[in-house]
Amino acid sequence: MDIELARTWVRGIGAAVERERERLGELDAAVGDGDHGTNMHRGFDAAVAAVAAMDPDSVGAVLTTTGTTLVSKVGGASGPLYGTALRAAGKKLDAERAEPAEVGAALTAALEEVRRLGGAQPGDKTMVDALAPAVDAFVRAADSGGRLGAAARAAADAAEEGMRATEPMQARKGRASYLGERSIGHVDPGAVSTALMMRALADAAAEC
Amino acid sequence: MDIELARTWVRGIGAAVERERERLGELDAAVGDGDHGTNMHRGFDAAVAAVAAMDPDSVGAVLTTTGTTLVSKVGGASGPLYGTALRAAGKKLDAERAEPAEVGAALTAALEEVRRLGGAQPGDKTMVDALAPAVDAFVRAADSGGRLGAAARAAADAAEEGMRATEPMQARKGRASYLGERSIGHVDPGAVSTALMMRALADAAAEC
Amino acid sequence: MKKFLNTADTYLTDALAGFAAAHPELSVNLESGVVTRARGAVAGKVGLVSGGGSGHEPLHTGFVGEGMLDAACPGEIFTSPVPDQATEAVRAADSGEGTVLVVKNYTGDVMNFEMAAETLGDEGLQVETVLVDDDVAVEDSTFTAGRRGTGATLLVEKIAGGSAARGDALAEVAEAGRRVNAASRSFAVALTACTTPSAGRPGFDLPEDEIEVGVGIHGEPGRRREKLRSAGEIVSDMVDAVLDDRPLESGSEAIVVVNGLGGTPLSELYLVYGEVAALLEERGITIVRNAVGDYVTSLDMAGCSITICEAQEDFLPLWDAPVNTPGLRWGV
Amino acid sequence: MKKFLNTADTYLTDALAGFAAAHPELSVNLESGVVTRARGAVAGKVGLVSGGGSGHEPLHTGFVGEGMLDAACPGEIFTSPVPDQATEAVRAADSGEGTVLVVKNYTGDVMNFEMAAETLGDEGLQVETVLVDDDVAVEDSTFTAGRRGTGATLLVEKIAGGSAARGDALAEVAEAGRRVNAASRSFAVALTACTTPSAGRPGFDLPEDEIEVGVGIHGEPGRRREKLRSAGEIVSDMVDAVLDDRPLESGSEAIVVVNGLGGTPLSELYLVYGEVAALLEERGITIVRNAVGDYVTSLDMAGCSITICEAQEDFLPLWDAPVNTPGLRWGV
Ligand SMILES: Nc1ncnc2c1ncn2[C@@H]1O[C@H](COP(=O)(O)OP(=O)(O)O)[C@@H](O)[C@H]1O
Ligand SMILES: Nc1ncnc2c1ncn2[C@@H]1O[C@H](COP(=O)(O)OP(=O)(O)O)[C@@H](O)[C@H]1O
Ligand SMILES: [Mg+2]
Ligand SMILES: [Mg+2]
Ligand SMILES: [Mg+2]
Ligand SMILES: [Mg+2]
Repeated sequence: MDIELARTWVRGIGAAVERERERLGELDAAVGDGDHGTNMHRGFDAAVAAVAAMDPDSVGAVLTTTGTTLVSKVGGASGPLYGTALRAAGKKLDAERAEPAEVGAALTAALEEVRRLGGAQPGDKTMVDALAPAVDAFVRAADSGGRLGAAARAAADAAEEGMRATEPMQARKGRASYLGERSIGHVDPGAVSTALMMRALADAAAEC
Repeated sequence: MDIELARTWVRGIGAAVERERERLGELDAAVGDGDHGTNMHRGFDAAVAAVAAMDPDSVGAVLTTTGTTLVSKVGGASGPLYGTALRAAGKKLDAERAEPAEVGAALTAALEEVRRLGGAQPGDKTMVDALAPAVDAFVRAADSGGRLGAAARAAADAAEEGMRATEPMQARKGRASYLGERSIGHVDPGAVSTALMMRALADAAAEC
Repeated sequence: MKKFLNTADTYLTDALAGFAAAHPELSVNLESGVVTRARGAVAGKVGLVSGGGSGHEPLHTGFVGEGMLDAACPGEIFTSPVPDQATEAVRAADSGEGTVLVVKNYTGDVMNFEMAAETLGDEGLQVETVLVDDDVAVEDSTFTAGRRGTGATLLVEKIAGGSAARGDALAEVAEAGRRVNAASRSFAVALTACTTPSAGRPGFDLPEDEIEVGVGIHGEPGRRREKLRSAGEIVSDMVDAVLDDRPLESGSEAIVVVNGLGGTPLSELYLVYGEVAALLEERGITIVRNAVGDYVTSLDMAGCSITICEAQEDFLPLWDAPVNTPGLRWGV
Repeated sequence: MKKFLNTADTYLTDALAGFAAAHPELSVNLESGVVTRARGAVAGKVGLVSGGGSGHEPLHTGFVGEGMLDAACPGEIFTSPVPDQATEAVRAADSGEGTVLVVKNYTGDVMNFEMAAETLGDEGLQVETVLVDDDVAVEDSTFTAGRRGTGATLLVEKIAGGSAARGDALAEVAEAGRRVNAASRSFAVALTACTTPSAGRPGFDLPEDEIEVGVGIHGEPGRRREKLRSAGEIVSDMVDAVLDDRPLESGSEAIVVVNGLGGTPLSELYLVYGEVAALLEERGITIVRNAVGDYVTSLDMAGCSITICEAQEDFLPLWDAPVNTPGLRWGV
């Protein structure tokens, strides 16, 4: 992963969030307060602008700036979670290029940060249910010598599968947990946005 | 008209208002505030009870009690108008029986009271548009020697015709006047209740 | 109909019972509905009484207390009180100095209060009536029942209340009320119809993209129906309607009330106020006091009214004077 | 969507601009949304700051002023503020005596305020957080994010505000707030869903004869859906839910808040209060103070919450202490 690819990733997330803004809102309305679409949109709008305006000296700088922008623009649960996760990932990548294994380590750091901050376990029906299998798939692919594109594709596939798996779950974290059993039967909006983010990475890295 | 017939009339209005309560409310909702049905119902419920409980020594006493009850129970525009009108009519009938011409004079006094208090002219789209032709028809029938039943029937017919004639009018008095041209095309609720009252008299006096 | 109620018939008494329970500083006659200050008439002070149909809460019951009304007589929902209620309220408010009766200009209210005033006059009580007719949606002509009394009632009751509280004589209190009314104009729009408990359904059907313009506070339809537009456009028309009827010169000072009709949240009212403030600033009018909130409502109607009152010199100290009522409270 | 607004995107800033125009005694940063007292931090006084998503007006911005908050940081609608807003608010409120941060227990709020508190700690400011979690519709277990913060926030902010105003130290102010929270429980029902400007339509569909029971203040569905019943039955269930979670013995004293969610008129709230008062009387509980009105709303949602707070000895003087804010005002 080089700096330009990192930028492309962020732009790709921005475009995906723009496209899926309404759906994310509707998913959140079903089990939460309906703002996940506008939250992500506000955050990535600003992040895309910030990343376009900066002159980064490392891959990590792109992710750190993205994370910091999310923290200062999003609010809600997803803002600090995605924001600090991306900052944690960015800290791991302080060179102009990163090998797949390094990106895997960065994603692992991001996942750890989400789990530390939010305290969610897999199965709690949160973004963790998409992110954990995605990171796992990425690291496995990279460890077995896979290229960035292949690892990212595996991660995106796993994220989407994990996202779909949240549907039958009963939420135990975040707003959806207030609904108790009524949260069953809905896909978690944060898991969907995580899947969008991983798919954007796969798309950005498709040629790598 | 004797005391019993006066009582029957009031009971008849009570029954008619009970039956038409909802329609009076809907008519009033179209051009006013929707309370004419509950207003009339509250008033005549109490009036029927008051008249049943009293031991009147004159026809007029029945009407005066009805009027006083309306004044103290109805509120709104219709309460004072109908209430003082019936009190004015009652004052004219201080015997145990009243001839048709005397009843006609009493109705004339009622109409005058409504017009004095409310200031409405015929054509203003109010109860006056039903009451004025009704009183007119009653007096004419009585003056030409008609019996009570026939005079009351003529009055009821005229009231209903007058009531229907309010539909194309633009209101110039009461709440409906706030609607300006939008009041056109609706029958005036007070004209409807006046027609009910006159029809109740015709029914009570059918055998006379 | 979706309301917190037991039965439509008991709605009013149940609500009044709750009001009584919440406000032990007031005395509530659950039979007649008349609300007075628990300590009764204030010796040496002119009484101030108001009333009208229910469904406009906090008006009028919520404005009984120090610095404002001595008594209120609420009628049935959207139905003016009967004369007996008004006489009871005035008798309770009268300390011998006479009483000012604030009456909103509706045919029913005027007639019922007039009958009460006659009775009270016969009893030897002095009563002065202040008629509130601020709503410019209704033309004040022989073709109508005259302008309706709406949002300005808050200003009349507060400022006349201040006048009475500081010891002004009967004629002065009435004059203060009348001058506030003369200085005030209002205009309202509705986004939805309201539902009376007895009707059980909205008074009119309003499509998702239409509003009623020039409504009163009794759930009646307005002067016309329009497409829903931006707040800026709607408010601009409302302010124009108010100021066309009673122009204010550049350099004047105004008290502005942005009043919710019951179903509109505070954030929207502030948004409306922001538009009003910008428009008045453009015209060189300074808003010296404002009130933004639900004061003169129409049950659950979504919508708002805008009242602009020219802030004549003596109004401000009376507006600012201490008031301690369920619906308005400051300075004490 | 039927609202007074210009565009969904500008709703919040337009409403805040109107709020700023209406309240010159407050200082409003239209960029960040942070609201402070115009005269800044009060020397020698512990600061009190609160914040959270917007859409709950008057909470929190409407509670800034003498006797209550020093600053508020509203986020986007139903979205907790970002850490930068919270740090700005605390810096403005801090006079050197430390600041108490009132945070409603939501995952997002807790995380964002925690990040702010870390930053402020790094700057050497003393910050104590009071977490409000009064809503018994949510079980406080590892299977949920814990009870939500709702109606009790009014009580916490007023009583902690009173404590700060009389000169209590940081730990005492925080302790007062925590004790109020511990003594309070709430429960809410919705008759209708609310509509956020960005969604443009109600968050859920609710048939004419159904209500959502156990809702929060963010437009989310409740714990269950039920048939609409009489107010007496609904309120009885609500009071049971509250008192089952934190029983009050016969002979205890309580502060009760009947809080409208934004679209319910005052008369219904009083009706609900009447039912609550009767039920508590049956249980031998005396209501020593009450507040009936819109305090912690959910945009235009029709519905209400009931909060019962055990009136521990020292709460009353702090509740009664003077307060002068847009949303609550007495004694000054
Ligand atoms: N404790 C948590 N751990 C991990 N993810 C969480 C947690 N709480 C919430 N989330 C995620 O955040 C998403 C909601 O984000 P968003 O709607 O933007 O914030 P909010 O819930 O504050 O409105 C949920 O769908 C879920 O995936
Ligand atoms: N000035 C008036 N003169 C005669 N009748 C009137 C006048 N104003 C109103 N009315 C009658 O009263 C009726 C409305 O009565 P009601 O609905 O009970 O009272 P309100 O208008 O106060 O709600 C109208 O339909 C009309 O017939
Ligand atoms: Mg959300
Ligand atoms: Mg009517
Ligand atoms: Mg009426
Ligand atoms: Mg949110």
